[in-house]
Amino acid sequence: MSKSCFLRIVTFLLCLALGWQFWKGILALEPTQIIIGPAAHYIESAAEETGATNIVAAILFDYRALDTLGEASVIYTSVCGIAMLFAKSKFKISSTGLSFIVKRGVSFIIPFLLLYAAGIVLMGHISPGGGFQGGAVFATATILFCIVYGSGFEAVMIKPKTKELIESSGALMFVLIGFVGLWTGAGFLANIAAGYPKGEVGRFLSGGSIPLLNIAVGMKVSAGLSTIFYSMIKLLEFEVTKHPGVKNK
Amino acid sequence: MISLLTVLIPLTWAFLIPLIHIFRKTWLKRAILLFGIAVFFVTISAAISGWKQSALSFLGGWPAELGIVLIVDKLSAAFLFLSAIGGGAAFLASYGRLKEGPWRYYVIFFLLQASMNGVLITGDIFNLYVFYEVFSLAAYLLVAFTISWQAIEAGLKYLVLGTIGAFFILLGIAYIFMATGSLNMAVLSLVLPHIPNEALTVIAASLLIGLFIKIGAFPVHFWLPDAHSSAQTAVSALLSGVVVKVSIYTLLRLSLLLFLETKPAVFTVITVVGTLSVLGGHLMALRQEDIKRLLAYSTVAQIGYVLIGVGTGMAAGISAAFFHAINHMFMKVGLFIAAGHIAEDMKTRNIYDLRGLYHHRRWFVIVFSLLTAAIVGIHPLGGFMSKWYLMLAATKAGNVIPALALAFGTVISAFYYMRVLSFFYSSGDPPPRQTYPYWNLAIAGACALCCVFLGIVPLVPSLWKLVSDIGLNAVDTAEYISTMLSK
Amino acid sequence: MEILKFSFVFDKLSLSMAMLALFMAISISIFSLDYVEKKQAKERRFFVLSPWMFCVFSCMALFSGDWFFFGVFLEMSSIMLFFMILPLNFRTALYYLLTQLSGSLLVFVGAAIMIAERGSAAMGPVPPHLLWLFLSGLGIKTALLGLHFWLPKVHSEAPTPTSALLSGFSVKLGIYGLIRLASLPATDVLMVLGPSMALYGIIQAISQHDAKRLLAYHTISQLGYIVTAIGTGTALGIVAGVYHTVAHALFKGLLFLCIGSIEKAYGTRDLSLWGHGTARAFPVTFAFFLVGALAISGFPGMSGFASKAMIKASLKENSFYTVVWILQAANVGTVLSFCKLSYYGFFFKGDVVRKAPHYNPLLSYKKRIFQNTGMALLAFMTIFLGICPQLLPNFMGMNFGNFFETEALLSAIIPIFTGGILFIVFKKTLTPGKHKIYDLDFLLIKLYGILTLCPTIVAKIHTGKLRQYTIHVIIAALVIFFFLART
Amino acid sequence: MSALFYSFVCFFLILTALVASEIKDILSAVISLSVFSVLLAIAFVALQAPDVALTQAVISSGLITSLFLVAYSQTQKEGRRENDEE
Amino acid sequence: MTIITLSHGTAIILFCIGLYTIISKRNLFKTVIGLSLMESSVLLLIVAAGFVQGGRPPILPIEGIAVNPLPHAFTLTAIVIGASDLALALAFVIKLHQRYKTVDLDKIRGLRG
Repeated sequence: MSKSCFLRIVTFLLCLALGWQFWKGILALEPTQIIIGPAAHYIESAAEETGATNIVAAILFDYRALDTLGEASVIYTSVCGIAMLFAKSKFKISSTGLSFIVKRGVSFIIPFLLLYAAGIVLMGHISPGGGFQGGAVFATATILFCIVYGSGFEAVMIKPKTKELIESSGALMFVLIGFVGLWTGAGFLANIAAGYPKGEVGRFLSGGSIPLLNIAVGMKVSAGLSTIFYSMIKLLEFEVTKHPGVKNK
Repeated sequence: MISLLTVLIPLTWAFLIPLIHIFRKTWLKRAILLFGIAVFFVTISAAISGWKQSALSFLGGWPAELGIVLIVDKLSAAFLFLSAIGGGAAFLASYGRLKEGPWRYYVIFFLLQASMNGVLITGDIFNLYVFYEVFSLAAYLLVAFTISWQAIEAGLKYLVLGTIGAFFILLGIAYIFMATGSLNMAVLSLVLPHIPNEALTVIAASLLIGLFIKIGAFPVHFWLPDAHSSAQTAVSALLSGVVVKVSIYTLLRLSLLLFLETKPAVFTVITVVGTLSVLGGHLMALRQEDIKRLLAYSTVAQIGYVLIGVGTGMAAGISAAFFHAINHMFMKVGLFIAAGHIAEDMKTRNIYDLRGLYHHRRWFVIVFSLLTAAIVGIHPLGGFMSKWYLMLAATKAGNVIPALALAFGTVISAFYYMRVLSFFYSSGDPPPRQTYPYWNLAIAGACALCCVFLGIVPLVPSLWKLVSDIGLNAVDTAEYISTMLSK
Repeated sequence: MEILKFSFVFDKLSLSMAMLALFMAISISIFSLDYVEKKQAKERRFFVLSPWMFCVFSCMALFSGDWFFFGVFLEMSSIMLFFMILPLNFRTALYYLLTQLSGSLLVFVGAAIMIAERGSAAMGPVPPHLLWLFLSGLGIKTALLGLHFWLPKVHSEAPTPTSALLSGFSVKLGIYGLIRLASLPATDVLMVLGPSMALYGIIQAISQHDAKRLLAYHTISQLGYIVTAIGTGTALGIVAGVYHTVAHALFKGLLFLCIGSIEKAYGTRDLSLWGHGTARAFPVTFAFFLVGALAISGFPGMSGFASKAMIKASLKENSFYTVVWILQAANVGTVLSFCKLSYYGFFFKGDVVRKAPHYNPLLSYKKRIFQNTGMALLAFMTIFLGICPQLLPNFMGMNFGNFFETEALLSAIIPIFTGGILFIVFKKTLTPGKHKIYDLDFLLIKLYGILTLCPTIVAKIHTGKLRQYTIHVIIAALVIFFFLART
Repeated sequence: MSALFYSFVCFFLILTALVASEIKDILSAVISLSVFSVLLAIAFVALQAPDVALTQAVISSGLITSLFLVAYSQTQKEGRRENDEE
Repeated sequence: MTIITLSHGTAIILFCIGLYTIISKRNLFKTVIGLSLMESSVLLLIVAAGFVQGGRPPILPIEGIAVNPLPHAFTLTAIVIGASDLALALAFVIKLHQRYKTVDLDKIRGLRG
C-alpha cells in the first residue's frame, strides 16, 4: 500500500507544481478595469452594426462567424464519427419505459419543453440563448421521450434517416446563408453589409442573418445530439472484429 | 476569395454527402470521386494564387482588429500545396480500397481536409484552435475507423493525449487574451512584447507543450506509433505525411509571429526537443518487428529533423525544414501505402514473415527500396539534399550537436531500413495468391518519382529560389503584419 | 541558401590518382571476365561493369573542388562497393556501408561547419578546431589505427575483384583527402599514427591463418607507410606518399587477385589447408604472387623499393631517424609474413595431408586467359615503375636523383635478409594453427551489445499504459516551464 | 455580499470535484460530476455570463451526464470479466 | 478584484484535480471524468478573465458598465468542443469495454514497445 500511496503523493505534487507555474502567470497579469481590445468596440456599436441586442450572439454569429462554423463542424464530425463507430450494432427495443403516472405527467410537460426550446432558438439575438442552447434543450426533449416511453416508442416517431436529413440540411443552410454574403461581395457570412434586413433593434424581427443562423445551428445541434444518444444506447450484440490485416500474436 | 473556398468547398461536400446518400444513392460513387478531385484543384489554385501575391479575405467584411481574417502568404501557400498533394494521394488510395464503402468515412475525410486548410490559412489564434480541434477530432475518428481492438485502443490514447494537448493550447490562448485582449496574430505580435515576462513564459510554455503533444515530438510522442501503425493504410499515410506537417506549420507560425523577438529561448527548446526526437525515434525503430510501427517511429525521427530546422529560427533553417517536410511527405506516403498494402495482402505485419517478397512482388519491393534509399539519404534522391541543407542551417545557427545527431540518426536509420530490405530480398517461402492492385503501386511509384525529382531541385536555380523564398518570407513578420493590418 | 555549384580542381595529385583509378578499373574488369563462370551471365556483366562505375565516382571525388562534393562522391563510391559485396554476403556489405556512411557523414558535418564559418568549404587545409571531425571521417575511410576495425572483416569476406578494388583504390580516396588536409596540426597526428599503424599491421598479419585477412593487415601496415610519408609535411614527403600509394595499389591489387584466384580453386582461405603442390598447380599465379611479394618487401627493381626509398629519404631529410628504424622493423616483419605465406601457402607438404573441402584440380589446369592478363597488367606496371622510378616524381614536378645508389640499396636489402633468416629460424612456431587472434572488432561485438542496450532502455518507457504517458507529459511541461522561466 | 456567495460556490465546486475524482463507485462519481456542472453554471451566472450559464447547464450537466450514464449502463450490461479493483 | 483572483485560483486547482484524476485512477471512466474537470476549469478561467467588477450582463439595454462579452463567445465554443470530445471518449470507452471486457486502464496495454 505504501508504494502506491507514495506514487499518488508524488503525482499530486507534480500537478501542484504545474498549477503553481500557471498561478505565477496569473499573478503577473493584474486585471485592468477597462476592457481592452475589440470587445470595447463590440459593446458600443453591436446594436447598429448587427441589429442584435445580445452582444454575445452578435459576436458568435456576425463578428466571428467562422468560429461558429468551425464549432458546428466539430459537432458534425463527432456525430458522424459516433454513428460510424456504432453503425454495425442492431437496434433492439429494450426498456418498456417508466410507470404510467410518469408517462402521463411527462406527456403534459413535453409541449412546454419544446416551446421553451423554440423560444431559446428564436429569441437568440435578443435574450441570452441561441442555436446551441436551444438545440441542446430540444435534444434533451427527445432523450426524455426515450427514457420515459422506452426506446421503442421514440425510434418509431423520428427515424434516424430524418435526423440525418435535418442535421445536414441545417449545416447546409448555415453555409448557404454565408454564401449570400460572399455572392454580394461583402465577404463570407456578412450580415448587414450583405443586405440582410437589420430591422428595429430589440424587436423579434431584427438582427439580419443572426436568427436564420440560429435556426440552422438549432436544427443541426438537436438532430446531432439525439443521434449521438440513440447510437450509443443500441444493444451491442456485435463483437468487435479483429483487425482485418493483422495476425493476432 | 479563392483561399476561403479551400475551407468551404470540402465543408459543403461533407455536408452534402449524407443528403446524396439519402436521395440519390446511385450517384454516391461518382460524386465522391468528383468531390475529391475538386478539393485537390481548389487547394492547388489557392496555393498558387497565395504564392504570387499574399491573398487576404476579411470574413463578414470586418477589418483585422474586429473579425477573422484569412491570409495566404508564401509559407501557408507552400504548406497548402503539401497538404493538397498528400491529401490527394491518400484520397486516391482510400478510394481505391473502399470504393464508396462506409460513406461516413468520406464525410470525416473531407472535414479533415477542410479543417486542415482552415488551420493553414487562418490569421486568428482562436479560430486556429477551433479548426485544430475539428482536425484532431477527425484524426481520432479516422484512426479508429477500422473498429479493430488495436484501432480503438490507439484512438482512445490519441484522443486523451490530444485533448490534454488541446487544453494546454487553450490555456495559452486564455492567458494571451487576459494579457492583450485581442486575438488577431498580427495584432498580437505587435502587442506581446509589452506584457510582463512571467505571463509571456506561461504563454510560451503552455503553447509549446500543447503543440509538442499534437506534433508527437519525442518526450510526448507516445500516441503516434500506436495511432499511425494501427490505422488503415491510406489513413496512416495521411496521418504520417500530412497531419503531422500541419501541426508543425502551427508551431512554426506561432513561434515566428509571437516569440521571435520576445522569447528566443523558445527556439532552443524546439531544437533540443528536435534532437531528442531524432535520437529517440531512431533508437526505438531499431527494435521494431512490425513494419508499420517501424515506419511510425521513423516518422517521429523525421519530425525531429524538421524541428531542428525550425529551431534555428533563421530563413535558411525554415526553408530547409519545409524542404525536408515535403520530402518526408512524399517518402512516408509512398512507404506507408506500399507497406500497408503488403501487410494487408500477406495478412501479416511482422518483418520476419515477409521474407522473400522480392520473388513474387518484384515491383513493390523495387519501389519500397527506392523510397527507403530516399528516406535514409542516399545522394541523388531528395532525402539527402534536405538533410544536407538542415545540417547547413543548424551549423549556421551555431548548434553543432543537432548536426551530429542528424548524422548519427542517418546511420541508425540506414541500419534498420537495410535490415527490412534484407528480409525482402532474402530467399523466401512460396507466395500466397497474388492480387495485383494497380492503384497502390501507382501511387507509391509516383511518390518515389517525386523523391527523385526533389533530389534535382537544389541543382536547378529557379526551383531552389522558390524554396528559399519560403524561409525569407516566413522570417520577416513585418511584411505579414503590414499586409494583415493594411486595409 | 545558395544553390549547389560543382567546382573542379585539376592538379598533378588528382590527375595521377585518377590515372591509377583508371588503370585499376581496366585490370580488375578484365580479371573478373574470367572470375565469374560464363553461365552466370547477369552476375558476370555486373562484375565487369561495376569497377567502371566505381572508377567514375572516385574520379568525380578526386576532381571535386570542395569538401561537400568530395564527401558526396566518396559516399557514392562506397555505395557502389556495397552493391559489389552484396552478392557474396549481405551482412558484410551492410557492415561496410554503415562504417563508410558514418565516415562520409562526419565529413559532411565538418564541411557544413566550415561553410557556416568561412562561407565556402574549398578543398584544402581545414580550420584547426574542425580537424577532429575531418580526421575521424577520413580516418574511417583510410582505416587509421583506432578506426580500422572494419577493414580485415570486409576485405577478407568480399569477392576477389571487390576486395582488390577495396584495398587497391577505395582506401586511397581517404589518403587523397588526408593529403589535401595536410596542414600543420594534422601532420603531427599523422606522424604518430603512421609508424604505429605499420607496426600494428605487421604484428596482426604474422599471426593470421586466413590468407586474405593476412593481406588486409598488410594493407593497414602499408597505409602506415603512406601516412608517415604525409606526416612529414614536406613536398618530398607528399610525393613519396603518392608514389607509395600508386605502388601499393598495384602490388596489393595483384596479391589479392592471386590469392583470390587460388581461393576460388580451393574454396577456402585457411592457409593450413593449402600448400601441397599449389606452386606446380598454379605456376602463372605463383609467378605473379612472387612479383607482388618482392614489391611489397621492397626488393630493388620493384616499385615498392623505389617508393620506400623515397619515404626513407624524406624522413632522413627531416631527421626522423627513430621513425626510419620503426619502418625498417616493419619491413622485416613484412618479409617474414610473406615468407610464411609463400612457404605454407605454396610449398609446404606437411605430414598430415589435409584435403581442402572441395578442391577441384580441373580448375587449376583450365586456361584462364583473362584472369592471367589482368594480373599480368598489374605485374607489368609494378615492375615498370620499379625499373624507371623517375617517371612519377618528374610528373609530380620533383626530381629525386639517388634511387639506385649503394646506401639506398643496402637499406633495402638488409631487412629482406634478416626477414629470411628469421623465418628459417622460427619456421615451426609460424605454422598457421587454429589459435584465435584478438583484434579491435572482437571489442566491437562487445560494444554492439552495449549499443543495443540503449534502445531497450528507451523502450522501457513505452509501457503502453496511458497513465504513464500523462506523467511524461506533465514532467515535460514542468521542464519546459523551468527552462523558459530561467531564460 | 455577492463575494461571500461566490466564495461558497467556489468552495463547493472544489469539493464536488474532489468527490467526483476520489469516490470508488462510478455512478456516484457521475452524479457528483453533474452537481459540479450545475454549480459551475451558477458560478457563471454570478460572473454575469447568462449565455454561458445556460449552455453549461444544458450541455454539460444535461447531455454529458446522460451520455455518462448510458456508457456506464452499457459496460454493466454483460457484467464484468473480473472485478475492476480500484 | 477578489472575485477574479478567487475564480482564477479555483480554476487552477480544478485543473490540477483533473490532471491528478487522469494520472492516478485506473478506471477509464475516471479518466473521462478527469478530462471533463480539466475542460470545466479552462472554461471558468476564460469567463473569469472577462469579468469586470460591478459589471452587468452584455445584453444591450445595459445599466452601467458591461462585462467583456468576447470570453463568453469563446467559452460557448469551448463547451461545445469539450462536449463532443467527451462524447467521443465515451464512445471509445464503450467499444473498448466490448473487446477488453474491463475498463481498467492498466489492462488495456495491447499496443506497447
